[in-house]
Parts: sequence; C-alpha cells; structure tokens
Amino acid sequence: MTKRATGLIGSRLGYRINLVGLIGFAVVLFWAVIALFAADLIPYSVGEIVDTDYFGPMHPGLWLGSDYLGRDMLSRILMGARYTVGISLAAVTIACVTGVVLGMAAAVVRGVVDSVLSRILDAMNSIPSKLFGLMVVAAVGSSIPVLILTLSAIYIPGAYRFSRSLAVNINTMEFMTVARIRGESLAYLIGAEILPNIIGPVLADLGLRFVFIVLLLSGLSFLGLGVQPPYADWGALVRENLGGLPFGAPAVIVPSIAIATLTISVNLLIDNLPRKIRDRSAP
Amino acid sequence: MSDVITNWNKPDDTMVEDAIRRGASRRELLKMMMAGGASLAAGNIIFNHATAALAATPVKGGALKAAGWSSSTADTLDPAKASLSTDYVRCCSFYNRLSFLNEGGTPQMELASSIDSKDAQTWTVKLRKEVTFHDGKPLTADDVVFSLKRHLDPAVGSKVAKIAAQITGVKAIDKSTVEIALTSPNADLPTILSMHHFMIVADGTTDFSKGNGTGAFTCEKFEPGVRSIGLRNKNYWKSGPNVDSFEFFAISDDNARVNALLSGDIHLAASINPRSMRLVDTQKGFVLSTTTSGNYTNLNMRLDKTPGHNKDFVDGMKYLVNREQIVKSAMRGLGIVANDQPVSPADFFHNPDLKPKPYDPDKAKFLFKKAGLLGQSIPVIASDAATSSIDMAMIIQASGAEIGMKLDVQRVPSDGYWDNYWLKAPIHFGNINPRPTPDILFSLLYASDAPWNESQYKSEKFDKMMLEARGSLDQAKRKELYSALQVMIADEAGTLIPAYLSNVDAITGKLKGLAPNPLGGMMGYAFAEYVWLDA
Amino acid sequence: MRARVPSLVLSRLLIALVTLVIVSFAVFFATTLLPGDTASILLGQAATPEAVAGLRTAMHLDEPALFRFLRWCLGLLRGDLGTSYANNMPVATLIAGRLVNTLKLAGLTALISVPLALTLGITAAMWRGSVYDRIVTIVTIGVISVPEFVVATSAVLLFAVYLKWLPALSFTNEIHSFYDLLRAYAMPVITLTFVVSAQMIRMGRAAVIETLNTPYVEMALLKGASRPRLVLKHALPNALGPIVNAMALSLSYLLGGVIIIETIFNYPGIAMLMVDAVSTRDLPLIQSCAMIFCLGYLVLITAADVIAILANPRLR
Amino acid sequence: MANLVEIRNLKVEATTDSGRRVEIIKGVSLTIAEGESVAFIGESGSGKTTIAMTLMGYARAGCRISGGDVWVDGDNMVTLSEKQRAAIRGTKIAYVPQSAAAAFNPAATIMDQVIEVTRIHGLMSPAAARRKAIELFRALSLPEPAAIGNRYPHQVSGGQLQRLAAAMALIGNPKLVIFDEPTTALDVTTQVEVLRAFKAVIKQYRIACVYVSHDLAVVAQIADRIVVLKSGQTQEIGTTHDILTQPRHPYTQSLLAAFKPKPHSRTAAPESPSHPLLEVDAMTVGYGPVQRDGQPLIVAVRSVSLKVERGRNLGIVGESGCGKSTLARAIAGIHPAHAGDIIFDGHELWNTARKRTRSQLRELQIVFQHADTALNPAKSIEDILGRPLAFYHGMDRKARDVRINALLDMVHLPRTVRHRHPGELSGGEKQRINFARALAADPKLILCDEITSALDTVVTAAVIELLKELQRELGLSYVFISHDLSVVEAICDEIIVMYRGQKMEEITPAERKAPQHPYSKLLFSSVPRLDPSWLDALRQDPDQVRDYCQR
Repeated sequence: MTKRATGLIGSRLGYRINLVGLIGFAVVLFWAVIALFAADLIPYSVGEIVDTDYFGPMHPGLWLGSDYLGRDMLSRILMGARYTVGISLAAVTIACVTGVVLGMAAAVVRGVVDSVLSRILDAMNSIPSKLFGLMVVAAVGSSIPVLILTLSAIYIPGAYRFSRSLAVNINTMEFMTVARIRGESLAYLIGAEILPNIIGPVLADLGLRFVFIVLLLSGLSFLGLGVQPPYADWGALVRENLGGLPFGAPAVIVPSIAIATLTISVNLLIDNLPRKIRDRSAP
Repeated sequence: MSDVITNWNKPDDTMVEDAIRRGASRRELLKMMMAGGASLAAGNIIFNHATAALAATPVKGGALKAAGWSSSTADTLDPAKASLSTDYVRCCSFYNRLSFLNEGGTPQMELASSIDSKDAQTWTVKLRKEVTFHDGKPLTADDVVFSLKRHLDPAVGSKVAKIAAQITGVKAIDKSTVEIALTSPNADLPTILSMHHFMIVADGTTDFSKGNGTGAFTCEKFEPGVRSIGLRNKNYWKSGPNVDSFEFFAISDDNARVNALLSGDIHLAASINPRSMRLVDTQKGFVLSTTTSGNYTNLNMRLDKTPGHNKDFVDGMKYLVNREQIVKSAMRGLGIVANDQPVSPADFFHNPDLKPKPYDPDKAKFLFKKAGLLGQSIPVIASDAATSSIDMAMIIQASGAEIGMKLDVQRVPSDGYWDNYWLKAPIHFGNINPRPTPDILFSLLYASDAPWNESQYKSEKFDKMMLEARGSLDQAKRKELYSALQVMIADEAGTLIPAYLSNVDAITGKLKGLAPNPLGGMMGYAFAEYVWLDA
Repeated sequence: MRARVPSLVLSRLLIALVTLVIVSFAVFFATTLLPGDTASILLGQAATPEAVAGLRTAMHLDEPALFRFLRWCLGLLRGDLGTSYANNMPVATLIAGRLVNTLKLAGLTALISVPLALTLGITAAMWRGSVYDRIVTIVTIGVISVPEFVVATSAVLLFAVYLKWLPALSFTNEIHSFYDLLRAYAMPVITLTFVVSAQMIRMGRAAVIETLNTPYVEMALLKGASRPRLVLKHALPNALGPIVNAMALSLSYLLGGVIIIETIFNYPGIAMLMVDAVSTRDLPLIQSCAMIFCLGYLVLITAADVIAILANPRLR
Repeated sequence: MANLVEIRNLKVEATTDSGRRVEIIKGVSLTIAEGESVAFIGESGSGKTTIAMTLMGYARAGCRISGGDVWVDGDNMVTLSEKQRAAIRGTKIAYVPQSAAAAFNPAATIMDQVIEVTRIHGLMSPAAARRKAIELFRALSLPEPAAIGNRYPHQVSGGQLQRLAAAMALIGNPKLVIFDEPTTALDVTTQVEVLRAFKAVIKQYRIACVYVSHDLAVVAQIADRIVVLKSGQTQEIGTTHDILTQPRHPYTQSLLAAFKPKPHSRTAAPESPSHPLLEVDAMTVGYGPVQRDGQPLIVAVRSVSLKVERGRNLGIVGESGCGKSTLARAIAGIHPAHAGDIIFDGHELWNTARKRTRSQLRELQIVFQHADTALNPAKSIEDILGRPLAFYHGMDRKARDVRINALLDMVHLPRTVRHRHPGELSGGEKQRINFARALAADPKLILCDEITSALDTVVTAAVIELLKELQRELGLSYVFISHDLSVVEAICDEIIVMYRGQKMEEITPAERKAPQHPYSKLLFSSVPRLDPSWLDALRQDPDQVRDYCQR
C-alpha cells in the first residue's frame, strides 16, 4: 500500500475512499442524473429556434447562449448528455465485457482457439476505427443501436489484447491448476478464479477506453455520422458549432468542457476506486 | 469595418450587390436597407461602395490559389463526367465551350463565332479560326462533332446525356462549320451549349487526365482528390488569362476553408458557410461575393406515394414552411424566399407575380386535419448531401411540432444519398444546381417523362405548354408560357422550394475582377480566366 | 543466442499473411454490403437506370464482385495493385505519393511524441504521488478528452489566422527548405502529438511503477543508487516490453486514424484516400489501402515484440 | 572492544490501509562488535528482517522508524538524510537478499550489477572493480570466476546467484554485511557449500555480519551470538553456545524442541496385503515433443515405480530438479505421464485429470508448495474452502458453513479467518488453509508437494504434527515430497530417494540411518545439525559433491 496525499473518508464503512475519487464520482453522478432527467430539465425543446442571433452569448434566459441556428444551447447540452453518456457507456460496456471474456477464455483454453481469436481480432484492430465506422454507417445507416455496436466492435480487440495478457499470467498460478484438477468448468475458471484478480486493471483500462469512445463518437460526428437530428451528442454539438470557435462562442466551448469533465472524472473515479480495508481492527 | 452602422454588415452588403445585379431599383434597395435598420445616409454609402467593387483595370501576373469545397479520387477532367464544382472549375480553365453566359444570363459566343437557326430545330455553328489545342492541334469541326456526340454514348457516362438526347444529328459541313439537328425545335440551344459539360475536347481523346483543351490554362499537374495546377496558356486565342498560374483544390471543412483564406494561404474560398461571414468581417481586407443563381434545396413529396398522394397534405406542408425563418436562420440571410418553382429571380423568365405562400400554421393544421394525418409520425429524409437540408428539416419539424404534426427527420449519410434516397423516398430533400434555361429545368424535373421528376408530377397540359415554349422564338410568348408553367408547378407539384440559396465566395481584397454569373458561384466556375491579383 | 529473433520474425510473417487475408476478405464483404456501385455513384444525380447500365458495362463492373476481387488478389501476387474504378489510374500511382505523405507525417509525429511521452511517463513514475505526477496524469487525460478537430481548428485560428506565424494548410508540394518543412508540418504534428501521446504516457508510467516495486530495484536502492539511477538503469529496461507495445498501438493510429487532421489541414494522406475509395466503392483502392493499414499495424506490433525480446535477455 | 553497531530502543511502525499506525518493532536494543557475526532468529513476522533493514536506515513501504537510534560506525542512520544514507549503503553496510534470483536485475549482466556499487560511489576504476569481483568469485568458490560475470542472472543456478549476491555485497569492503535468510531457498547440499563460502569470506575480510534466519541449525554454524526475536521484541540474547545448551526463554526452547526428532508411531504394515491404495508402475514423464526413440525431448522422470499402502505414508526426497514434483504432478494428472500405469484404489487412472471421474479427482488430492500462489488472493477463505464442498458434495450454504468451521478447527485456525483473504494470513496459516482445502474433498490420498519448504522450523513442526493427527483421525495416506529430510523422516514410513529423474533407492525407517547409495549418503549427511562445529567437521567426498551437485 502506498501513502496517499488525500485524507480518508468513510473508513467507518470498511472502505477507504479518497477525495479525488469522490470528486470524480460526484461529477459522473451529476451527468448521469442529467442524462436521466434531461427531458424534464430542458427549458426549450431541443429543435426550437429561440434566438434570432446565432452563436449568441450567455445571458439570462439563454444561460449557455444559442447555437448556430439560434437554438438554446442549455437544452441541447442537457439532452446531449443523454446520448453521449448513454451511448458511450453502453458501447464501452459491451466492448469490455465481450473483449475481457474472450481474452480470459483464450488465455485459459490456449491452443487453436487462442490463436484463431487472436488473429481475427488482430485483423479487426488493424482496420482504422473511423474508416470502420464510415463503412458500417454507409452500409447500414446511422441509428443509435448501430452506433453503439460499431463503437463496441471497434474497441473489442483492444480489451481482448489487454485482458488476455493479464489472464495469461494469472493462468500460470497454482490455484488455477487446483481448480482445473478439481474438474471446474471454463465458465467457473474465468468467472470465479481469473476475473477477481484482473478486475482492477480491467476497470482502469475501461476508463481510458471510455474516453476514446466518447472521442470517437465525436470524431464520427465530424464525418457526419451520429445521433438523429434535432438531437445531438456533445461531440456533434462541438462539431456543428465549430464555426463559433473564433468568437469563443459558448456553443462550442461548453460542450467541449462537458466532454472533458465527463472523461476526466470517469478516469479519476476509476483510478481512485474505494478499496476494501483489510485491517479489520480499524476504528 | 468601415461603413457599418448598427447590425448592418457584409452579408447585407453583399445582398445589396446581388440585388443591384438583379436590377433592383434604387427604391427597393433603400427599402431593403431600412429593413436592415440602416439610416438613409448609410444606405447611400453602401450603395456606392457596393457598385464600386465591380469595376477596375486588370493586372498581369501572380500565382492564383483557390479552394473549392468538395473533391475526391473521382475528380475528372472529362467534361462529360464533370459532376462537382471542382470539376467545372478545372474544365473551365483547360477547355472552352461553344458559347457561354454573361452576367445577365444572355449567351455569348466563345469557340463559336455564331450559332444560328431559322426554325430552332436545325442549327448551324460557325467556329472561330486560329484556335489551337494545348498540344498544338488546330480546332476543327470534327472536334466539335466528337465532343457533342460523346454525350449520346452511354459508355461515356455523361451527366447531360438526357439533355443531349434531343441532339439527333451532328455533322461537320466543312473545317469550321457544324450542323446540329434536334428532335424538336429548341430556341435555347445556344444557352444549352454553354453548360460546362459541353466543353470542346480534341477529336478522339480517350485519356482526359492531360486536360488537353483550348482553354486559358495548360494542365501542369492533375492529382484526383489532391490538386490541379494550370499554367497560363501562352498562345491563348483570347486575351488573358491575367494570372501566371492557377492552383485549385478542395477543402471540405467549412471552417478550414475560411481559415485558409484568412491566413493568406489562398485567394478564394468558394461557397463559405454563412456563419463564417462574421469571422470574415472581423478581419481586414476580405470581400464576400454573393451569387443567387437559382441553386435550391427542396423538400419533395412524391405524389404517387402516401402521404404525398393526398393533396391536402402537400398543400399543408407548403403553408407549414416558415420560409422567412429558413432564410434568416438556416441561411443567415443568404438566400431569397422562393415560391415553390425552380426558375430563379435571376432568370429573365422568372414570374414575379407568383408570390410565395405565407407561413400559416393554422391553415396547415386545418389541411392536415382534413387529410387525417395530424398526429401521425411522418418520416422525412434529409442529408448533408443536400445543402442545409438538415437545418431546413429541423425548422419545419419545429413548426410542425407546434401544431401537433410529428415529422420524423431522418439524417442519412451523404455517401450514396442520390443513389439510394433521392427520388425514391416518399418525402425527401433534393438539391438542384442552377440550369441555364427554364426549359432544361422543366424537362429534367417536371415533364411527365422527366428523368428526375422529384415529386412524380404528371400533367399533359404542362408537357404541351413546355414543348410549345421550347419551340417558339418569340420571347414575349415564351415568358407568358413559362410564367403559367411556374404557377402550375407551385400549385400542383409536390416539390416544396422554400428558398433560392445564395452562394457566397470569400476572396481576398487583392483578388479583382470577380463578377457573378447565373451558371453558379466563382463566376460560373470560370473565374480563373478573368480575375487578376492586385500587387 | 539471438536465434530467437529471426525465427520470431519469420513466424510473424506467416501470421501477418493470415491476418492480411482475413482483413482483405472482411473488407471485401463489407464493401459488397455498401449500397450502390462506382457507376451509379459517379453518375450521382444523373444516375438514370440506362446511364448506370451503360457506364457499368463500360467499366466492366457488370461481372460479379467476387470475380473482380479474386482477380485483384491474383494481381496482388504479381505485385499489381490494379487500377482505380473511379478514374482509371493505376492504384499504385494514386497511393504512392500519398503514402509517402502519410509516412512523413507519422514519422515526424513519432519523432516528437515518443521522446516526449517517454520523458513525461518516466519522470511521472520517478516522482510518483508527487504534485508533478498528479499534474501530468490529469493533463494527459485532459488533453485526450478534447476532440482533435477542436485542437486542430483552435491551433489554426491562433497560429495561422491571428498570429500569421504558420500556414493554415500543409502544402506538401511547396517544401523546398527545412524551414518550409517545419512550417508545413508544425500544426498537424502538434495536434497529432496531443492525440497519441497520452496513452503512451499512461502506459509508460504504469509499467515503470510496476517494475519499481521489484526486489532488484530495492536491492539497487540498498546499494545506494539514486532515484534516477533506479528508474533509468533498473526499472526502465525491464518495463520496456509493455511500453513499446503501447507505443506501437498508439502509433498505428497515425496511419489510418488521421482522417480529420488530413481534412482540416488539407493534407493529402492515405486515410482520406481510403475514405474517397469507400465513398466511390472503388474496390481495388479500398483493398489496397486496407492492406497498407493492416501491414503497417502488423509491422509496428512485430517491431515492438522484437524490441521487447532484445531488451530481455531471458527471451533472447 | 568498540561496538560497530548500537541499536537503542528502536521502534518501527507500519501504517495499515485504514490509516492506523501499528508498532511492529517495540523498542529493540542490541549491539554488534567489529567483526562479530550476530544472528537474528525468529519466525516470520517476528521483525528480524525489519530490524536488519533499519541498519541501512531503510524501512519498507508503509513502514517508518518511529523512535530510537541506530548507530552504525558513528552515524545515526535514523537521523541521516536520504542522501547521506545512500552514501553509506553499499560502502559501509551491504545487504545479501533472501532470494538472489529476484534481487538480480534480469536485464543486466551479473558483472555490471556486482560492480555497480563501485560505480555509484566511485570507489575504483571499472577495471579494478572487475579484478576485485573475480577475486571475490574465486573466494566464494564459484565455477569459472573469470567468465561467470558476463552471464545474465537467468543463466546461473540459484546457489551460484546466492554467492554472487554475496560478492555484490562485499565488493565495497563493507564493515557490516546483512545476510537475509540467504540459504533458505537452497537445497541442502548446495546450502552446505554456500555456508562454507560465506564463513570463509567473512573470516578472510574480518567483516561483522548480521545473519537473519529462522533455521537454528544453520545459524549455529555461522553466528557468534544469537538474538531471538518474537513479535518485534528481543526474547533472548546470548552466545550461540548458551542459546543452544541452556535456552532460558520458552520460545527459544520451543525453537530447539522443533529439532528433536519425533518418534513416528508407525502403523504396522497390514498383514493381509489387500491391494495398495496407489500403485505407480514404471512411470516415465517428460516435456517437449516425442523423439524418434519414442522418448520425450526432456525426460524428467524415468520409469519410476512406487506403492502406497492404505494409511501409510511415502516420502520422496531429492534436490530441486530431480523430478520429484513432476512425478507428483503426473500422478495427479496435471502433467500427463508419457508411459506407465497409475492404479488408484484398484482402478487404473487416466494419465490426465481431464478424463478422470469426479470421484477419482476427489479422492486423490494434491497440495502445492507455495500456499500464496495456490490460494486465489482475490477470494475469501470461506469461498476457497466452500468451493470443493459445493462442487464435490453439493452442500448448500448452511451445510457448508458448518463444514468450513469444522475444517478450520481441524487445522487449528480460528473460525474468524473465514472472512479473511489469503493475503492477510501468515505463511503457516496459508499452508493450513491450503491443506484444509484438500481435506474438504475428504480424499483418500493427499500428495503433499514441498508443503513445508516455505515455512520456518517451528511452524513446520506444527504442520507435521497436524498431518499426523489428521491421519490418525481420518485414516488418510500421504505422498510427502520434500528436499528437507528431517521433515520426511518425521512423517514417512517409506522414503524414496530420487536423483536426475530416477529412483536411487528405497529406504524403510529401519535401515534409514544407513543409506546405501552414495548419493543418499551425501544427501543425508548434508542436513545441518544443531552442533556449531558440524559444518567444520563435516567431511564430504569432494568428487562426489562435484558429481552430484553441478549446481
């Protein structure tokens, strides 16, 4: 255990939580809540043009200014949270669950399964993500499910590579041998023996992947794929209002900040997850 | 910003210039400026300032750099295949046409010294002498015959195959005379021949990557999807061009294009996003050149499919569209409210008495109720492929929402849009480039057998009147007929044309001699030959 | 003693072949899923059925796609990348110039970002838990969490539009001096460095910290070694494996992932080329680009493994 | 004479992950004279290593010296700055780690690391340093001293590494060397050589040394004085002779007691010889692809046969790499045997566990050497013990709880540990859990693979007692694999001596004292005795040693 700069909270709960993690959690929670209740929070409907001016400044009524069509930015960001958080979360979950399970399985089973899986996923990995996205959307059009599946498909190989390399080490441990000669099934081996040992790094990896997915989502929207109008994820908001950058229009600054806060805090949270306190005799 | 009072700025300024070209009277202009909130005095200043921008004396030399907005490996120097503005610009700089349109939209001779006909069905084209191709070969009638006949061969994949179809016979009478026979009389042939696709190439050309034409520039370098560089054609048969070299490429990102201009990397940024104009304003020494040439984005409701087959629905939509707001919000003023028909105010045949339908939600609501479609969710296909169609869609959607009309806007990728959605979906957006004559527009878009009959509009009456107008050489009669046709389209067809888009090219103050042209922005894409760079 | 490296490279070549085959088939089937074909796309609005049919025959697109694909594969074996459907140019000539551009950009970016990332990652690990470390960590995440087109556009506005120090576009055809080179590449390279460095920094830091907890580092400490010596001489060599691996992955992004950068700086690279190819359904071009990306990726990964092996005597 | 080291009322505290501070060294005071060798002895967790470390002014992560002074040759290591400490480390005080294998940087050559001290402190030119190193290699009787330095750590044996580590410590002419359990990881025969080497150089260079160990017999050979530690406090300090002859402190007595050979109440061989519980016939185990001669590339076990009667124990002894573990793994079906039959309880077993029936797997359990890798660190003891119960006996939650408590009682662990994770237990406790898990299956035979080698003498003795006790209660049989003869002697009815994958001879307790085979003789003679003069008195045929231990 290393000494931590921040103080301890909640050691009464038998967990050691640290301040940075708490802040991260607060922000993530904030956006999650926004995402859930966006529909009730927005002052104007997302598509409604409320300002004759465009890239309007912040002022009462339009707290975050107006966008390139003169729509209320606050409403659009609140709704955008729903898409950015929702889609990225769904995608990262699918990607990591699939990737990690496959990775662990490959490490345990070894042999042909391993090499075949590795080859295929390597191949997938070698196709540039944005191009992959482009082709998929060109082929089957852009809807939220498609978007989610595409994003996850793009990040499965990474998760696979990562978890496999971890699992390979665990697999050499004697407790794996013990479990094997007990006659345990593959599911038990990866679920109950390996996973608990790699969950930490896997989560950390998930955090970074989340950032990349959020960014890729905005990248794809740069290439004109994404949520259906009038709705837009944050990346799309930044994109469509990029013209406001020269004037420092809130329409482009705010969504950028929103993205940053979300991604940064997710990582802070994961880097500082609460740890179970082993020392039982703690006060 | 020199002479700008209150919220009066370049956009308005360019609007005025544009109006002047369309021959708007001084009274109209002043009215326009009052609306803009400028004082009478200011109005005068702008008026002078605007007109001043149009006259000066050329300067020779300099390397011209300009950026269009779209380019790909499909770029071509084959005029017949030319599909993007990028191709037009290049073709204009390497080739010549038999005729071209001047600012006023009246045909002028280029490679042809004359194009005459008695019955408007058989035409005689006399060619200029002493015109040579870049490779030194002199221009002959055979080249013209070859160039025109190509369009009839499906293997060529000509964009104007349909229009060329009316050309039944092309033959060389002698070295410098060509005879063109048409299926039916068409008074517009000289105008038709001014289309970019009818550029004249050397007889028997198969490899077009060399750009061997008679044009103002010789092709130094052509990399599809990257750039083209042309050098001044030393022995060009016309005077000019003014610049020594001309580099053209495309920057697809709107902001990047404007930034490149502002940073001085290029002299002209074609068709900039209206929202970038504010940025251009903040920087000294840049001019905006606006052209309203009848390019428009329209909402098509197929009359042969639900819900379009219900007249009330179609009419309802026409009243649901807030045309002013589209022009104001979606186009930031760079457009003119249109009246659901394709002939632009810039056109001689435009019908000024046909007023746009007003924004009338209640009437729309009434009609939708009548049609029994109120409250139903109706899919509307939009795409970046059709300029600002997504913004329009969202504006219509919003006003629909207010009267309880659910419009389900579906954005589809621009990749493959024309192939998969345009003309096919029951309700979709289209984008029509300016065509030189009403006849071309009508025969392409509204005749019962039109290849791009966007709303599947069919009317024998219309077809008959169209043919009549085409054949006649009496302008007054034609104007009358075309006006009637415009009314028919506005009231009967399912094509909702909310506004004519203005095209804005941003240029450095150094770039002079850029005059608008009804064939499109960048002086009908032919600017390179005429402009010059002030030292 | 080094017998292992050649054998590994050899086995990797075989694997590479397999992967390439997988990729090309995958890409092929993906392309067949795309609606429309080159003919109809080229005709665009003018795509009347008869016109499309005519052009199709003219372009020999009327024979089944699988045939054309297999013929392309055969050509590939003879080192012939085929000719582009869109403009009848040999794919090789289309690609050549732009591949060089891409490699130049990638190379320069690597030249900047790799040393930068290494230094930051290692120093952060060296003073782990310190304020410096925390700043580096936060900043790296902060940097990657800004969309690259925002970074790029802001850079252009600042350096090109307002300060007029650098050109807004990278004209590769106007580079005559080293100075030109710097000016032309400064902004794309900076932007890309922003994008790729973060991952490398994070991985570098993590790997070094991991090795810092090993007994042999403690041993070195008990020999009186200084912190830098501990990290550079004892921790780093053993952390090299994972670090280079992370770098390979990050750098592979520089081949096909830079579409946006190429768009904004109008830089004629190979990523945009493939986007064009996809949008015109230009099978030979799509395939060739895909092959190049895949190959580049494999080369990087293999290189990483080789380095890891050379760095680790036990594996030699 | 002047004291080189004076530790006064030393206190070290550790910070637990709940931020709580615990004192792990509670006011220790002791002195070491110039050239004197003092042993710190005590079980794991007694703080012996921690104290030794403080001599270098070093406390492991999470620990800090909270009080007292550590005077070494006039400097108080507690108050010095990190920079000053660094200057002293390696020059004045040097450290020989427990596992040299881990303490050598795998990426650098041995020579570089040995002479690194001279580099860091700029003691001498690299050339000179090399000469000195080679000289030390010679003194430590390392093979080919001139060349060995150019190798990488993974290219030399454990015993050699251990000596190289010593060379690494001695190169800076330290006044004081700390040996931290330097021979624990070694085979007995190797241990003898290493101890000899250490003793020689210490004498030769007149160095004071602190020898940290849990093995009294080993310590007896080296130390002038012994400090007995328990839970961070000194129990007893005295000369080696005093400690061995009249231990005063009860803990010290228990240490000594652990060496008294326990008479193993042997269950007489059953008269009516029913079929044996386990019969292995001409088993050959190997690695790598099968060669032309039909044998695997590397043969680890060459046609070994053995028999285990019900309720009786078989011991397999031999040095690391002799194939004894491979044999066990082959029997358990982990590493499929290449040839030979396994008959268990009258039925022939498949050579791979995958094909064996669940009950066969259940009845034949194996317990591994390293409890910390054999127990999943991420799971609670409850889950670890609960799984076999659910898996083999399909017990529900309640039934499991009862059984788990019973098992914990059997292995003499408090029931509260069920909520702990392996990481929170001591080595001995872990090994008991490891064993309890095997019991949970209620097997007929348990293969014990080196289960005591990681434990200190006292704990080992306790575990052995436990095994015997359980055998009496449950009528188990053990196959007991170890390199530690004293342990095997303590529990087994027959002993097989293995060498190079072959069975050298079979010894039954009666004739045990007189092994016939020369290798067995060598092996048995190498077991350290409590007698301080044993090492010096020990005469082994050098040729034999060379023949049998080229490690």
